[in-house]
Amino acid sequence: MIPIFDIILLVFLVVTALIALRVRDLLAASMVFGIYSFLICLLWAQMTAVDVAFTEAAVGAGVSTVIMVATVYQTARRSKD
Amino acid sequence: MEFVEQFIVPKFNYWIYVVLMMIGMHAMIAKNNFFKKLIGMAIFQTAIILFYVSIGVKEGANIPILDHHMMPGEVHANDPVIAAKFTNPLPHVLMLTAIVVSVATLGLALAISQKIYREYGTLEEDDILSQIKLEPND
Amino acid sequence: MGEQAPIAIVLAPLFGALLIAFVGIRFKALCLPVTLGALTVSLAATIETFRTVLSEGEFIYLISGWERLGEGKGISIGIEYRVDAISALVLLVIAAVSLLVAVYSRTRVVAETPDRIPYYYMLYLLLVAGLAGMTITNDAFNLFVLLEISSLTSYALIAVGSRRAVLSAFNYVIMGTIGASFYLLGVGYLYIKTGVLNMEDIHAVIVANDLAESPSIQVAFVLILMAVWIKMAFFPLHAWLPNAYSYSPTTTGALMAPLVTKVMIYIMIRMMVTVFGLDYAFRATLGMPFNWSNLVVSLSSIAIVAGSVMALSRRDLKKMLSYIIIAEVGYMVGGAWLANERGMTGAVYHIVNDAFMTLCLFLAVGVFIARTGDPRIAGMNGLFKKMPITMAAFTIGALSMIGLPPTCGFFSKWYLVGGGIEAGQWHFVGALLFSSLVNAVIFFRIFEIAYFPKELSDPAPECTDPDAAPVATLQRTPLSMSLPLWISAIALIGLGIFNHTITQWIGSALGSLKFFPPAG
Amino acid sequence: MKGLALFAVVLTGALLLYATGDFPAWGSVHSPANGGELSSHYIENVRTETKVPNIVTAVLADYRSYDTMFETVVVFVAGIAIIALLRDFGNGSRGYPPALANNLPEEPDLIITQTCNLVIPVLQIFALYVLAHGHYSPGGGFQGGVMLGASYILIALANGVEVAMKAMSERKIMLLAATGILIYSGTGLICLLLGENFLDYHVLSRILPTDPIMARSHAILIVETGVAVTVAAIMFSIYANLATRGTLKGGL
Repeated sequence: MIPIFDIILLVFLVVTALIALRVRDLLAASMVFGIYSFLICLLWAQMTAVDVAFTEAAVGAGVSTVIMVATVYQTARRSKD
Repeated sequence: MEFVEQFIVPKFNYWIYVVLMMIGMHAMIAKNNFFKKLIGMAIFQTAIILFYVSIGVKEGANIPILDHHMMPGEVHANDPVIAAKFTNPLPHVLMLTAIVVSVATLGLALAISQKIYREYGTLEEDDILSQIKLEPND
Repeated sequence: MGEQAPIAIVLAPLFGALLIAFVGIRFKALCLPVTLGALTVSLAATIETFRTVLSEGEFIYLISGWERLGEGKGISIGIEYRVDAISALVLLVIAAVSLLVAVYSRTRVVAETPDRIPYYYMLYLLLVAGLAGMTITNDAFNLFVLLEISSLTSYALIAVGSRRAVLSAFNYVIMGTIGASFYLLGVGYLYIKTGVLNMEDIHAVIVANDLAESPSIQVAFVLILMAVWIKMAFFPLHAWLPNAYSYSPTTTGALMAPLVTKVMIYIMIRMMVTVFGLDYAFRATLGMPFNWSNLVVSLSSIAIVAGSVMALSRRDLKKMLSYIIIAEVGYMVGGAWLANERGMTGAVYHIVNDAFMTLCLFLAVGVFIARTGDPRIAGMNGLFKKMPITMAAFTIGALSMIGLPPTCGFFSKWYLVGGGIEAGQWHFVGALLFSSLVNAVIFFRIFEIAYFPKELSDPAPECTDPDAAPVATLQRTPLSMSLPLWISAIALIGLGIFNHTITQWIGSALGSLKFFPPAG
Repeated sequence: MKGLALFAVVLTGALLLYATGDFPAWGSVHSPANGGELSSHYIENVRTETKVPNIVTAVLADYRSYDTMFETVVVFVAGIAIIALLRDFGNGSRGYPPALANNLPEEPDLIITQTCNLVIPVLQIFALYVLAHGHYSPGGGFQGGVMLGASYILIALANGVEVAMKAMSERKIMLLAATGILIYSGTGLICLLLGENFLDYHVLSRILPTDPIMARSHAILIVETGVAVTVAAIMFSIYANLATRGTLKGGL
């Protein structure tokens, strides 16, 4: 049986993924993607995958988001879709 | 309801991973903005990592790090290590690699999209395609 | 040191890349010598490995030295290399082609990417390391890591090119990532049912636990097939290839066109033979009323016809060659799925031949463009008079592509057609002959232009990229370009003359396999 | 195009869900992957074979060390690829289309600068701890390396890329990145020169003053250090190039 905490996290994951792809402001999309990464990192800590969670926190939520924001700053912020 | 209890609840992780993967893959193929495609790519890759980590979960198991007292030369050095008490470490190892690969791909793809922006002045696929149509090619 | 040769194949390019990072960035003139040295060491190690395989048969190299567990064959807890005659042959192709292209690159890299020479050669060497590593590894997950190395390097090698190349590189990133992720997912589906990652162990568990009918394994099979098909540009998943190869720098095209698709075909054969087993590959279906063999051979026939037709209407030389590659991919995929030994032999033999044929043609086209500055077929007007020697090499490559004896293209096509007849797949045989005909039309059209110059009606196009530094056309072909071209042209004839020996090597690796003709 | 994409995606999803029904139950101890010989072997024998309590570290850097070496190479490839693509050796701003970064304030913000100056030393010490303590707790070369790289990224974010480049110049980035992989593959090469297979650490006991099993444990630390060096240098390089469109001047 999957703990209820997991289920809540998984639902939130889908919601943040959809938001990251829906918003037209790419800076906001990058930030929502950062939230997505932190949620998934939490989920992995909950699934006892501590090393993966640590790496995801450092790489996915940290560096990935930063380089995404850097790219938004060097390109256009608005998106058509 | 019976279907939900039998097929979805016990494998909720697997269902969500498929949903996330489909969201990501659809964005990769159908989104018009290159940056959105890359966000889709990142979601797609994390979905696969979610799948692998879900494989390794054992109910009631602890994190895959042995107690310090169980190491050779310590108090409980002769206690047997029971595999069922620790989460399967192998998917974690594989996924550490996959996370690093995905950030490397993301970085390279962002660099390529910056170069596209430098060349074409936009990241919208339809705008770029209409620019290309005006150029002579084969 | 003989038994350490397999690891040296991959390590030599890796250390070469590191050496460039240490000294090449400061002393740019050292980049090419280091590259050549590393690739020569790699070639020597490959030859040594090949000799070992010929004398002792297939063998395993344990990295980290972790012995297999348990009695009998046991399971592997580390990562292994496994070399048999086929993988040794493919390794030999990789080492030889990459060395030739490195020689060829001497003037081209300086002319096309003058400020990025060290980075270019580092990526080049790491691409070779990735391809060789993929070919030699026996671990399903390790293959993914090396696949990503070869993918990332090839994205970058394409994107350093012109304005259009960047865009095609982005499309390649998207397609390539979907492909690699599908592969990873397929390995995950295998792992969840078998619990092992070593290719031979996966096969052993599938057989021992009778998992052939399991939906997970079937889905894994589909996913891995889709992954390799995307990576090898099998029609209709080919969209990334033509632009990527034709707009990229000359050296990139000349390295990637012969190697990347061919190595992926080898990986597909490896998956069929080692991981799933041939009876599985030819028979299994997802409960549909057809078997895999018939389905894939039909797809290949469509791929061959489609690739040839698309090649026919191209006016750009490199693009035309790219579409011919797509048709050739159909040859090899179809041959491997004919479900008989002759077809499989033909497919493996054609991997070797096609690598050298594409190499020869791409090198020749590179010389033409370097001399005339015109990438169109029309630009070859009267070239026989201007550069007869290069044109002769191009002719050999073209004849091999058409499939005329004594060039090697004839012999591998012979095996493929024979396998098609044996399997009763007449549409495949028809597609092969149709494609040969189309190739003949394409190339004889080129010969006509090159032999009998006529007045050009449309002038040469303007340089499409205003930012790119205009690449000066060469007055004469340097030796560094003509020598690799000639070696590859001679190799085409040599591979044809020694066809019996080569098919015997392939047969020695395939001999132990059982081919199941598809039922129904 | 959109309809085709949706069709392909739904088809893939249906295929994947079709197989889900066949999976062992979530969290099962006896599934092939969890109860199989391979994973049990790692858990049960790791303390006698490598003396490393963190099983993930042991499998990552010893049993599957070859994977990890190439994983580091992947990072290296990404770093040099981004330099090869973006690095602008001439005058970068010529003809660059308008971007958000063009109208940033010139002066760095005082509060941000001071906070970063306080945080960065702590972050770097913690990164080294994560690296060195990877045997006993979650962490290791990648995590430590990323955090070390992140500390430089933080300097660049707060004070501009030029300030960070003083500590980590472009030349140094390449040297460090290559050195990291050289540490890793060199360790393997030493094993090879001592007469064993590539990356077979136990033979290092001949040159390290320990027994063969402890030699594995030490070698894991050595290769993890190599990983950390490469990852730290490349992560900073990726950021520096992406944030300045390859000019390595200014930044966010």
